[in-house]
Amino acid sequence: MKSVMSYLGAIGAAQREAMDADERVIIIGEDVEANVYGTTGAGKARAAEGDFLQRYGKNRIRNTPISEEIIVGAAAGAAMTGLRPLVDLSYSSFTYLAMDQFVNQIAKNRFMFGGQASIPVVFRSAMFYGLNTGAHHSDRPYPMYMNVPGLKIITPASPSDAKGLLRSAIDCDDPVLIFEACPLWPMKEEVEEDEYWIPLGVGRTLREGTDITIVAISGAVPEAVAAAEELAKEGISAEVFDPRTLVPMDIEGIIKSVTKTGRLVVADPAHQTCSAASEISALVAEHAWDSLTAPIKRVTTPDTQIPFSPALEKHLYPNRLSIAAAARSVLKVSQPV
Amino acid sequence: MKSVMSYLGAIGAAQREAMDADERVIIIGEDVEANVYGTTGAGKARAAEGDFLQRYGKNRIRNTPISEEIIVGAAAGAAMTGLRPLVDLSYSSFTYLAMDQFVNQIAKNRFMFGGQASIPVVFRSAMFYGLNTGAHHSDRPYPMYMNVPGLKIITPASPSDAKGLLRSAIDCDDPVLIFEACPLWPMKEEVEEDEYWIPLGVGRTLREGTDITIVAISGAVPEAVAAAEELAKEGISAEVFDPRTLVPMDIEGIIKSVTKTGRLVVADPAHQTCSAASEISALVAEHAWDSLTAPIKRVTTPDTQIPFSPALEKHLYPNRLSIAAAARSVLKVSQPV
Amino acid sequence: MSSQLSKEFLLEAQRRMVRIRLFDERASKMVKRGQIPGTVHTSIGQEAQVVGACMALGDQDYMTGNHRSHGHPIGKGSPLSPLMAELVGKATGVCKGRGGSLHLADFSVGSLGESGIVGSSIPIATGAALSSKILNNGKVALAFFGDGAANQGNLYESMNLAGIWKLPVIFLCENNLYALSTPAHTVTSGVIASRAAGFDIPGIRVENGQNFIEVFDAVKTAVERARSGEGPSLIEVVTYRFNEHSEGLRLGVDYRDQNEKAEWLAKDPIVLFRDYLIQESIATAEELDAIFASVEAEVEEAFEFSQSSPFPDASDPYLNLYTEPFEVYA
Amino acid sequence: MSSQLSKEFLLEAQRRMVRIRLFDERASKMVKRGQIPGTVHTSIGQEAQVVGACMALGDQDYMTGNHRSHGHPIGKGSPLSPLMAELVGKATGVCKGRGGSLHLADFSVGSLGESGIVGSSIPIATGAALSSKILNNGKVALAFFGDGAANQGNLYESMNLAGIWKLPVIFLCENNLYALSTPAHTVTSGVIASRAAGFDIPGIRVENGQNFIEVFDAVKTAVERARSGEGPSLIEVVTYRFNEHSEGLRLGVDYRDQNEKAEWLAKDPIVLFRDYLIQESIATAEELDAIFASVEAEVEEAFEFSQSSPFPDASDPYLNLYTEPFEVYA
Ligand SMILES: Cc1ncc(C[n+]2csc(CCOP(=O)(O)OP(=O)(O)O)c2C)c(N)n1
Ligand SMILES: Cc1ncc(C[n+]2csc(CCOP(=O)(O)OP(=O)(O)O)c2C)c(N)n1
Ligand SMILES: [Mg+2]
Ligand SMILES: [Mg+2]
Repeated sequence: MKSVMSYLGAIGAAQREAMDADERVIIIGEDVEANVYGTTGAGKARAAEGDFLQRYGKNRIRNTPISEEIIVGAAAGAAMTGLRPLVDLSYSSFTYLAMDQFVNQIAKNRFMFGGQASIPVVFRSAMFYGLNTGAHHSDRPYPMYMNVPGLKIITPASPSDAKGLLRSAIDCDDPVLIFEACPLWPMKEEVEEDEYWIPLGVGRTLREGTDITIVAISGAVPEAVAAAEELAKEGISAEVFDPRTLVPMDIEGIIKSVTKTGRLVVADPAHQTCSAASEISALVAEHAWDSLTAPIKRVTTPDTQIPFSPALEKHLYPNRLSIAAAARSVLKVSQPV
Repeated sequence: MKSVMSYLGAIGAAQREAMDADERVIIIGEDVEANVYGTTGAGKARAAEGDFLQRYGKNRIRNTPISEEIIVGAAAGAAMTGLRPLVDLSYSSFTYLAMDQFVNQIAKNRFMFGGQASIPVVFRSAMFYGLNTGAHHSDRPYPMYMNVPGLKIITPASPSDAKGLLRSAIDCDDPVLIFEACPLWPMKEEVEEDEYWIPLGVGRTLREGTDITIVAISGAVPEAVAAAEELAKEGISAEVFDPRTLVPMDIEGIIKSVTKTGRLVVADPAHQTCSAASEISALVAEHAWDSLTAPIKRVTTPDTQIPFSPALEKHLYPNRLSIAAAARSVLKVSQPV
Repeated sequence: MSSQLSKEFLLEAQRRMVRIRLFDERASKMVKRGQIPGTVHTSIGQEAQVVGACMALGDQDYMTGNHRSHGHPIGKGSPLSPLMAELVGKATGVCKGRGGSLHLADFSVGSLGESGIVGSSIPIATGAALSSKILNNGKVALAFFGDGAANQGNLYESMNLAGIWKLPVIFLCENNLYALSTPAHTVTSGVIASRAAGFDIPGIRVENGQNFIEVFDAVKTAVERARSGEGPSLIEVVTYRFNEHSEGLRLGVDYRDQNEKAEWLAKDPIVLFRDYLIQESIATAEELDAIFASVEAEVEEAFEFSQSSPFPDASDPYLNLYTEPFEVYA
Repeated sequence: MSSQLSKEFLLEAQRRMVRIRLFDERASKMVKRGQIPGTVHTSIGQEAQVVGACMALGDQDYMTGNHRSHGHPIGKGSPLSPLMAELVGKATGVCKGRGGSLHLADFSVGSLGESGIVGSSIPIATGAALSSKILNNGKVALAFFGDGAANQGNLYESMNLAGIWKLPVIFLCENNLYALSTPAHTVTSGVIASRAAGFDIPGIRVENGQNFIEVFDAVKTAVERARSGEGPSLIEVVTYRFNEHSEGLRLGVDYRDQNEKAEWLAKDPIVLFRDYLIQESIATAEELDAIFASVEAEVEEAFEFSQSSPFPDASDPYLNLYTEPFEVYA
């Protein structure tokens, strides 16, 4: 059965499912008892079934001190010894405080110890960009983590993907980081109420097209779809592809599309340098060069910090206008007046 | 006047010059008093002129506790209030402990405060890869920092570049991270003894060529030169270009070379995904696509962690063989037997 | 120490407390009306703790803070208009609209930066104290942070470094009993002030943080200690925030007890200080009313300024990112 | 407590201390001969502190450590051959040659990982204690770290978390007076053990860390406390490393005083414990010599194993990176 869920509701639903299914799943994070960010009691569950604290109790819903390094490190240690923690780090900009634990322990321990450890742990964090929350709250740092082998990274861009991917992440025996774009949180759609799993590493074609491929990531996905709709009116047929997970990355899906269209624009809300867009561009320039008929264009956030002022912020991120403009420039079509 | 210096000696010389020139330059780090890593008393200075502690005293040579977060943060605070700290973080794998200070304070403060702060501080760290020092000591994390606007990043690959670039970094009013590849530390050459400065953002052509451009970074530079020499014997003329600084990046230099050769291999000891190589590939695929006559190939370290065993480690990094092989494959020339 | 304070000084203290109160009340309204994007975190109820600490510092001394970000600079003497313009995101803002609430600084009064990242500015203050020590310029640095931030590891690294190097820094913990929805006692093992002893530095707990004089005296002692080369101090001030964690935030749960709230609301630091000044015959009700009225006018002026100022020019997104800009391939 | 210890137990303690000594001496030689790539950090001189702590734990209990990385697993009962093979980088190594010295683990004895990053494994031990608490399986976790690591902030975050949640974890600081070339007293403000009080947990300083029984007793008390649900402890053991920080390291300066060194060398934990066992008539010199001889044989066997074992197969650089590998485009 399907019902309408917001992205945030879907995240809550996946968490509830996983906690019901497996006692070893616990939630750790700041202010998770009070459900401050709306994910530990989300969807229709809160009113109807009580919030997570009531459902699962204090032993499994663990309100922590503001100590990101130990939250992350303790979750890793717990995951190495029998639990399956789901860690709520709230804002993505707070993950840096625990970077040593991410890179030196979580990403390395299994490999370094010859497979003795497995570390089934999920870290949720939200990217509040575009909401005038200032430079300390607007980061989109997934590219930094993509450079760290041993982590899996997912960036669902719809409620259905959020539910199915988060569930797979929780059931996965490897550490997974999920980056949620807050501009997507209110997004609603029909979502399957039963349990389902979307495998990591399989992208999704949102719209078929023949002239150009637009690979879009996270919050750029709905913008890319809107751009494609706009382009369609101009007679340009754009295919929109969302890799959904960045590690593993569905490169075959991307190459398949580029092989068909011969042109590529990558829309990625991260800072440009060493972004996911850069990686996708490099992969295509290496493995699908023969199919390309035009330069690859990245539509990213410029390499600057995020200003607070509403007059300055919004237009920095990839949007339907900038994505469509990039597509036109790749196609050497001039902008309609 | 020139004299033969090792890379490490050149680092020491630049530090000594800068400390002599400006009282506000201080050195902070673990075990810097005892000159454990050989840079605070390096070159011929140690025997002849005493080490840094004797020269500059305890007020300016500051042996710290093992507390990377406060070392980095305090250096930033000191830089915001009149000092010009030079921070020795020893291994690059230790920088993660201070990631919050790097990203949220050092990179953001000047922008966020509307230009009220400037943060003249340099962070040195060494990448001990290829030396069987295990996964906790072999990282090459500059790509992660390249994704953070507000930082400048340099990766000198010769003693002369090390001296001139480090000196510019110290004299720069912005925060600069310098990543030193330890395999380069013993490298020796004639270096100018007088003061000189190499501007950030200007690359260097190590070898001219017409068939293919090899852009090489850090420890991959001498390997690329060796590969080019090997290729020359096979009648292939490879141009070798070292951007020397990653932020700012000398894209014009790269494009100029690719415009001439039409082909590009990028050799970068970092992990492949979201590497500097990915960025350079993406830049060329975007801005010099019309000049390209073949796919762009990256020669990087595979996306795995670094194993300790000498049987496993060395061949993971770009070397003359893998770089030459990549060049041949781009040129569709089969490997010589 | 308090006995040596001049009338002028005491009235200035009250003026700054009233400034914080009225500025924050106005900002709160503006958030609700959509005149400020995002949110603000007010210092309402904590004015004595803020101003007591700031006025124990000299004008040249340094300070860092946190997301509760306007009280501190106002306490240190910042003019209100550029602050208000900053909250609205205007070009005339103290950070040219780039910082906004939570992320602002006013170097003109020694404010080196409030930080949206909890605990992250503590090392900055420690570093400012290091430069003061090395340059021997006699400045003291003070780091404001909350009871929540007191569990970030960098505080202990900072106390240790400042302890061994005898840095002139004061770690000032604003213990308002909660970190967002989380009661301090549920996430804090032991007493915050007592954590100083293990680092061989004084740890003082000011139980009555609603009283300007008590806070001022404790911080003043620490400032003198720092200035004379004896090193850092940790001061925990017990206080209470009267408003929600941030303006406009609605939590489904009531994490603060109604009685507790009522008890604390009765300990309004501005009222307490007013009563004290009158009782001690230091000032008359009229004088204090006049201060209130003039601050009201200041806040009104700041509001007008924030409204009439232009938004910043969006043409250069890289402005001030580096001191030496470079060409970017976008 | 020590009075209850059986002869068998005490001889096993001596056996493990001798194992560490002879294993590390051999490893040191191997480094000098180029038979071990990189370097190793020995626990020579610290055997009582290591074994005293490990033997206070049960076989099922957890442990994390640091770069001084073989002493801990040997103390916890690890067989020597896979350890030695690991140091050489062989396929038969306890981590299949992927870890090497500084970065190894032996899950079979509860060793969850030594860490080359100073302080970085303290949160892992804390997390293991959390799972023990939630799964209610009665296990205790112990984190070994040095006096240098005691200045990493995550120790304080860990003590706080363990304090409020009453986690069964022991923070064991091996204070060997130096962190590399740096004397602890020059970088440590206050006494490490006394830092526990601020987090409302016991802080014990074992002054005579060369004495097995004293270390054992202190840790045993903490283990019992942890196991009975009373929470964490911090134990600082004062000891000394007899060798250089790492084998083969040559520093131009002599940062350790010759008299100090001589005094400590006279406090050899293995000699002291041998004398004690003989004096108390617990064991004869012959019995102890036999232990020594049998450990010599073990170490020789481990060496032979490390030499005769094959290097790992280099064909899959991704082996064990993930539990579910995926295709990589290289
Ligand atoms: C590193 C980090 N973690 C979490 C947050 C989210 N957050 C913002 S304020 C706050 C509570 C802070 O409490 P406290 O330090 O006591 O200050 P108060 O708000 O009570 O003044 C939290 C959890 C943050 N901004 N930074
Ligand atoms: C985070 C980090 N910083 C610095 C180092 C370099 N380093 C390795 S061991 C060491 C000294 C450690 O001293 P201590 O903790 O006292 O342990 P000991 O070696 O004395 O047993 C240092 C500085 C490191 N490995 N990790
Ligand atoms: Mg608080
Ligand atoms: Mg030590």
